[in-house]
Amino acid sequence: MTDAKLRGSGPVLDVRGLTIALPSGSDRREAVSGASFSVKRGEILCLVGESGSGKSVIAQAVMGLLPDTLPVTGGEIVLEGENVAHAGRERLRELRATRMSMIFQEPMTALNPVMTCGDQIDEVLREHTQLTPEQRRDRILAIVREVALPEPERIIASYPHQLSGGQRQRIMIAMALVLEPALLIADEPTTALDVTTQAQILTLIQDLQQRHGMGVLFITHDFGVVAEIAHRVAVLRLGKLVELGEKDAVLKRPQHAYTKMLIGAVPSLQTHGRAAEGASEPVLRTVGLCKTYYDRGWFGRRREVHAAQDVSIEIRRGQTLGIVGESGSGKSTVARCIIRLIDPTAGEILLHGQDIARMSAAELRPLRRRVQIVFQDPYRSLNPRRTVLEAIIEGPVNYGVRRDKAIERARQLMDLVRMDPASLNRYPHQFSGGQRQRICIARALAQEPELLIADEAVSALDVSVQAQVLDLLEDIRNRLNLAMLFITHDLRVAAQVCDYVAVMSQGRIVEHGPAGQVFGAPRHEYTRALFAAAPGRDFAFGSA
Amino acid sequence: MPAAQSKASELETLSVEAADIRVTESAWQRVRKNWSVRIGGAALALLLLIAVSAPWLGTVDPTLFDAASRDLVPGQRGEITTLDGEIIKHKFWFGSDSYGRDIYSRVMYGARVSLTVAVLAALLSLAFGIVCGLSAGYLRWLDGILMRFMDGLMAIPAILIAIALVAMWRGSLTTVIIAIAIPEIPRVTRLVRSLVLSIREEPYVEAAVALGTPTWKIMFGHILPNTIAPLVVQGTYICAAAILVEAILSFLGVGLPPDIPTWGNIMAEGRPQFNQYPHNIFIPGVFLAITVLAVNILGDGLRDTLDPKMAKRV
Amino acid sequence: MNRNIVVAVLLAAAAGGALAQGEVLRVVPHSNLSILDPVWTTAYMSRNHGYMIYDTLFGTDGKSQIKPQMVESWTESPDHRLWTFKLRKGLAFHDGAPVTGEDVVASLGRWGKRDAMGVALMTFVERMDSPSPDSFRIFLREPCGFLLEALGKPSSNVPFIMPKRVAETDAFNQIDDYTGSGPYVFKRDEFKPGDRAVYLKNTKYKPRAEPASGTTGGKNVYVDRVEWNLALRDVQAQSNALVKGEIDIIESLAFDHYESMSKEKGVKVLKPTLGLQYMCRFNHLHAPFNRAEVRRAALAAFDQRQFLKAQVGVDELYKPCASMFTCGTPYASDVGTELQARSSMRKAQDLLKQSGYDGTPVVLMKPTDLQSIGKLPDVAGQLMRQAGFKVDLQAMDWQTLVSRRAKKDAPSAGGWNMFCTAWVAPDIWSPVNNAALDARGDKSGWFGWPDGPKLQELRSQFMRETDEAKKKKLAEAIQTEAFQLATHAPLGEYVQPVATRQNISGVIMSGLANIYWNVKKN
Amino acid sequence: MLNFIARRILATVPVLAIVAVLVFLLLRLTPGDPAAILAGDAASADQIARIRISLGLDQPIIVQFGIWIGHLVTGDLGESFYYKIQVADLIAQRLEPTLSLATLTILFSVLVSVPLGVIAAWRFGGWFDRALMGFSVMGFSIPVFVLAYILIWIVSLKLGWLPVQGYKRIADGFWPYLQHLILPSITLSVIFIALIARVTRASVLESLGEDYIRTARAKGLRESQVLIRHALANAAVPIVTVIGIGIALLIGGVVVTESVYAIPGLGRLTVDAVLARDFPTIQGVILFFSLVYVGVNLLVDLSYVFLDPRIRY
Repeated sequence: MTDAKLRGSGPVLDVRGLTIALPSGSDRREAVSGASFSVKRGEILCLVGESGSGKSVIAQAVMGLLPDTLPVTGGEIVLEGENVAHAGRERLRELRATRMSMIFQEPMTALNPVMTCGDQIDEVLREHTQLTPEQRRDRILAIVREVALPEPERIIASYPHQLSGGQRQRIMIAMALVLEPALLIADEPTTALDVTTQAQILTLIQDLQQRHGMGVLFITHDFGVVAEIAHRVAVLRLGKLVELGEKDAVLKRPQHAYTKMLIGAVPSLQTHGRAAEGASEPVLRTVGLCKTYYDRGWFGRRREVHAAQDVSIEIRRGQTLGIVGESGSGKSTVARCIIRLIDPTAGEILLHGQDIARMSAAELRPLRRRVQIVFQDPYRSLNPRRTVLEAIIEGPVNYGVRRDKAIERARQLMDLVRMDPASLNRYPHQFSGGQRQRICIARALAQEPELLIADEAVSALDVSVQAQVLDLLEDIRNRLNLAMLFITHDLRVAAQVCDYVAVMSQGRIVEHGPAGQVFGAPRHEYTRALFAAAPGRDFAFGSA
Repeated sequence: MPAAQSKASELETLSVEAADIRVTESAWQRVRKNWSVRIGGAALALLLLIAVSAPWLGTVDPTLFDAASRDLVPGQRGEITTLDGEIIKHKFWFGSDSYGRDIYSRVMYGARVSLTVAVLAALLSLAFGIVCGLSAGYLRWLDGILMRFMDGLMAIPAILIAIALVAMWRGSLTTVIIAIAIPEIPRVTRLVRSLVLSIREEPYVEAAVALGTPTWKIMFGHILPNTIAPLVVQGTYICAAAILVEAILSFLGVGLPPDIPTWGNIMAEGRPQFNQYPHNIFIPGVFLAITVLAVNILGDGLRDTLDPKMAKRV
Repeated sequence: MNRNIVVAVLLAAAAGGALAQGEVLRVVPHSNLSILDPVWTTAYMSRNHGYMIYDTLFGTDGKSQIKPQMVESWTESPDHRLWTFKLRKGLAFHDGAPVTGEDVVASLGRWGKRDAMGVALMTFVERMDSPSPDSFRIFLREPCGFLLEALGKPSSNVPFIMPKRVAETDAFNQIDDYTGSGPYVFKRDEFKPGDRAVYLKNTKYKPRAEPASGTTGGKNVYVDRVEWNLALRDVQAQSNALVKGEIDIIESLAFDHYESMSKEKGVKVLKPTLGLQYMCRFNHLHAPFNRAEVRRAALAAFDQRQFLKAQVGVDELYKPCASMFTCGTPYASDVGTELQARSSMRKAQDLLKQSGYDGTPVVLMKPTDLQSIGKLPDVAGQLMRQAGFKVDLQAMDWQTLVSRRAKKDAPSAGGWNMFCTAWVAPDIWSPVNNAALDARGDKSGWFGWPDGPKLQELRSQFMRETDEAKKKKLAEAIQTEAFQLATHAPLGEYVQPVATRQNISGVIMSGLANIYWNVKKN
Repeated sequence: MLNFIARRILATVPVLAIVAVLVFLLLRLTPGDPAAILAGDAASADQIARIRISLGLDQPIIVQFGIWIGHLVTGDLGESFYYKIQVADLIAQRLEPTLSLATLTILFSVLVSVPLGVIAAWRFGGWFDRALMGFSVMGFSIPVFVLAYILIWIVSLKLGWLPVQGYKRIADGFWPYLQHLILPSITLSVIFIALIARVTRASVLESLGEDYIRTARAKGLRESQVLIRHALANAAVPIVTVIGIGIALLIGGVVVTESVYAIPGLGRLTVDAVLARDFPTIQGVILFFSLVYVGVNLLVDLSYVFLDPRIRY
């Protein structure tokens, strides 16, 4: 009785002064300190923050899924009038999926790989309802249709790995919403998806939220997504809520310095329009570059995968060429062919006019130093057993530079990448992700390359750190007059750093030209679709 | 330029990342703090001490026998005739076997053999395994042949190879160690190979390729050092297995010559009289179990601290 | 109706089961049975198997006397060169065919190619024939002093009588037809090597009237079935199984268990009358044992009591005996045995010094898997070290030892200097069959290859001698010469105890061979 | 799928060929003369030489190998030097005890260890987990034969519940059959329970850390459902793998266990054959064991398809 009454009014979720402790020995005492916010019926509240801000901890606290090592030490979590912060296991179990549901970042891992999608939805119904198998099946098919999945019959008989990323996330949403909960918690639900899929999922969430009138707690680090979907925004920094307000207010007129910094760091989709045709000879040119993988079977037919087809690009000194594409488009394959980590199947790679595509390892060796690369994952790019110094001088020493000279150069490079040369004798694990990425840049620069490849070099970094590294890369390119090949899936990043842009899809370059031209007036259908999907494209960040 | 510089510094002051610098303990610090490592290590150190100082622990020549002192129970007094014909009085702390040899002395000296066999077998199989594994993992043309050979070797049950080898070539210390090491080689090879294959895909190895580092330097400078942790752990498990296999071989009568004091031999010698004189099997059995236990505990501790990913490989 | 048939079948099955139960004697033999041809191999297990299914012409009784078995009567020509034997009536093979003189001639012929004593006998034999189905004759070139001993030989290789068709198998191939005329029938389909061998009572067997003694007398069978458990080889498990009544007889009780089993309720321990002899054998081909002085020094060091106490340990199971022929048998004496009978370390040390021993290490082979003789080399090694020898004690399993001792190479090249073994009495109790006394240099039939023309001459005389008193004298001379030559070192005697359940009686404890007729299970 | 099976079966051929060559060389390059063993204690050198010829041991090794391989491809394992019967028959005779022992052991181990491992993973770090891990390390550390003696002494001799030794064929009645197998199986199981429980715990622990477990809990499922349908189902592949690997270990354990309990199985046959230098039998048995090992691992590989729909061949 009272339940029903309570449900009728008030916010779906009201978090008051929530404090969650961290285990002793952590870098701070509390994961979340006194956070207060509420989610109203029919509202999307975006919880924004960088990694380590505690935003996922809050989401899990609401669901009651926190491990024992992270206890709620203060405050209340009021779900439809009921304080669930210290509710018993059984009560929480009853509430989950019925009154509150959650979807996660990585739909591949969030779904049980050895169960069909239908069974996984069915589990929710079996656990929380007394429906007959037929009724359950009808409900499943209905919800699968509602999340706009094609061929529901086939889909529910499929295993997660047989579906695409977007379809899997739709299954997750179907599973979360099958019992029509009042609150949906979406923890970075689109971060792992390609930009076009992301746009579809965001639209779907908005649709469903309006149709069912749920409250949505949407957790993200991406201000583009915030701009796209939020009604209100809460900004978290190191476990503290620093700003809370209407979307437009927060994004356009941020009050807190941290919010300002974050929004200021979001790259703009506006190109800087620096692309002037250089007269210089290209440092590197590829002509009809192809990479095909063969799946060899004993009896079966050969399967061919064309990772890259007929890719022709050129890069000149002082210029940045961006290759933009979604995952699996072949952009990294091109980068790895150019640096000859893999051997191209066909085509030419001309380094100052000299074809290196088919050179032997020995012939290649003297040329290697001219092209260097920075990888995506800062945690795996450095040998954990070698000091930073050893990492940086490895290249020069390989080419006969005297050790003391190389050390001297390493110190200068540390300066160049804005790090303390005194930390040269430390090991990689003693540095943060952004710092490691700087070290990787220094290591590449130690070879005095003519071409620097950045393969998703800032994708794994938080937005503020990303801005710093992008800034550094640009600075270095200008100072050293480098040619740069910038591989990214992020249109904003591409817009900010690239002079020229090549858009790749399914192994082919579909559009190629000066950045201003490609961004300003995309000609190819795919490019247009890509830009249309970019979240928050119409929103001018920090414009105020 | 100054604008960019100032923007960057502003970013840095506000960035959360400044707080994100995790001063992680080094692997060695974690190892030293681990209780499994401490307990296992301490027990092993004690056994090592026993092995080294066996002659000064109130022992007599473990091969000396005197029919007059057969089958004594622990604590009983008896006599032993030395090679010079001298008769000495001796207290048999752990009793005597059916030859009249002092089990206490044999157990103490036996620690030497068990530990020697364990360590040498582990080192031998690791050495061969590393060479084969690195070769197979890095030289693709060799991989097929070498791994088929290893598959073949692996398909033969380890204990059968060991029994056959020792029985055929006579049980000397060398034969026993080789016989125990050989069946372990394919396992180490596989481990090293899989580590090499995964490590060579690591970006830092690819970066080294891009830096023009020669293949051999990559193998020994980048790949090998990163295989050490799992190999150390694997090594401890080989040690434990080696001690047990040595005992089993002795027990089946195809191990080291029975006059050599090994725990397995003492137990094999006591086997016919288990009902009457169970101490002949229990005492060396307890020493054996404690040693293997210590090695295993140490291995588990090392695994947890050095190579957490290995926990699932067991 | 169907139901009736089912019931009938069930009843039949039940009856069959009950029948198969019968009186079963469950025996744990001393070793594994692998070869089923007792003429082809000298292995004692094959010999025991032979006694189960075959009969013999003569046997050796409990007092080591030769007695007729299949033979009814025999005559000897005055010049001792023609022997005529008449077979008992009613002898029949398991397949029902009567045993004829033809079968005997063929069987002796095959045996004469394999057995050492048989080979020796055949050097005397001119020919053999069978004038009538129930008789056979042996024609000799010259008189032979051990014809009956050979035919009544109780231990390996025993001249078992097989059907002619089987005996015609090449002596160097194994037979594969196990038809005999003995008291048991081999159940071939139940033979699982390494698991069990099964023998059924031969219901058609006609035992002699005399009481059973040694390998002679009435072979009366009182059980329906004998099962040899070949899988149970752990001695502790054997004793446990006997105590729990899971088996009836342990053929070879470990010395270590003698006392505890003697005290066990429900179990009794039996001692045979005749013992086995331990010996250490020198390799006469290589230094240091290529010189008699060195060998004699070792002999002097070998105090038999030390060996016996260490190896057997139970006082009532062993006794020293310096004779080369088992003590208590006709040719045993203490003539010429002083060197060993009064062994002393002092004398050994002196002898070794005089011999000019140069410190060449003695490669002493030790078997690791034979409990019954495993400790002898340890004792030998310790005594020789005390005497001043350098000893290289090398442990190996018995099979390796057996193949290595056949090698005439130098010890450094895979040969050897010394090993120890044990012999059952009947295999060594006469100068003819004692293989260790064969002294024809590297042509000797047994390993060690002593070269003693004088000894050889004496043995040759012994073989031709038919007078018992003269034979005894010759045996004494042979023994004296053998000690002079130091062919090998006898280390004393022991008896191998047998353990049975209390309800087992009638086990023949002659010490000649393990035989299972006359046994009752109550 | 069929393609995969065919390919895998073909791939076992080189492995078995390598085993064949290895085993043959291992044996023929060793000291020890089967002829001398066969001839018995009192045989003369001449007799031994003749036996050697009759066994074909006087031929050059390469010829012997050729003959053996020639027979092998026709499925003929040759005749035992020692027992003079076909090695294939010998193996067939000894198969039942070993197979029974191994099956019962695996069955018992899996039934006991998997639930233990799951519970330990679920209560990670708790007393049950610690106790199980303690037991597991102990299980790895106690020599099989010591355990066997203790069990015989307590269960059979002191309590008198079970026979001390021996084996009864299943044809002799199921209860006697089982009665004789219980103790050996328990002896042998200890190390397996330790091994499988460890792996189960580790892999369930790993899958408990996966996102889909969080999803399952977020769905409001009961812990038992989460553990079995989600955690264990996803941990099945490593568990089945370790059972496959365990087969190799089992063969080693069988040799010892059969010795102690006087079970006439393949393990005993191997030891006896090695001691008797019965080359054809050793070759046959090792080849047979290798075949079993390879076959079991093939089955394990195939089972992945059913355990994990992501795996397709």
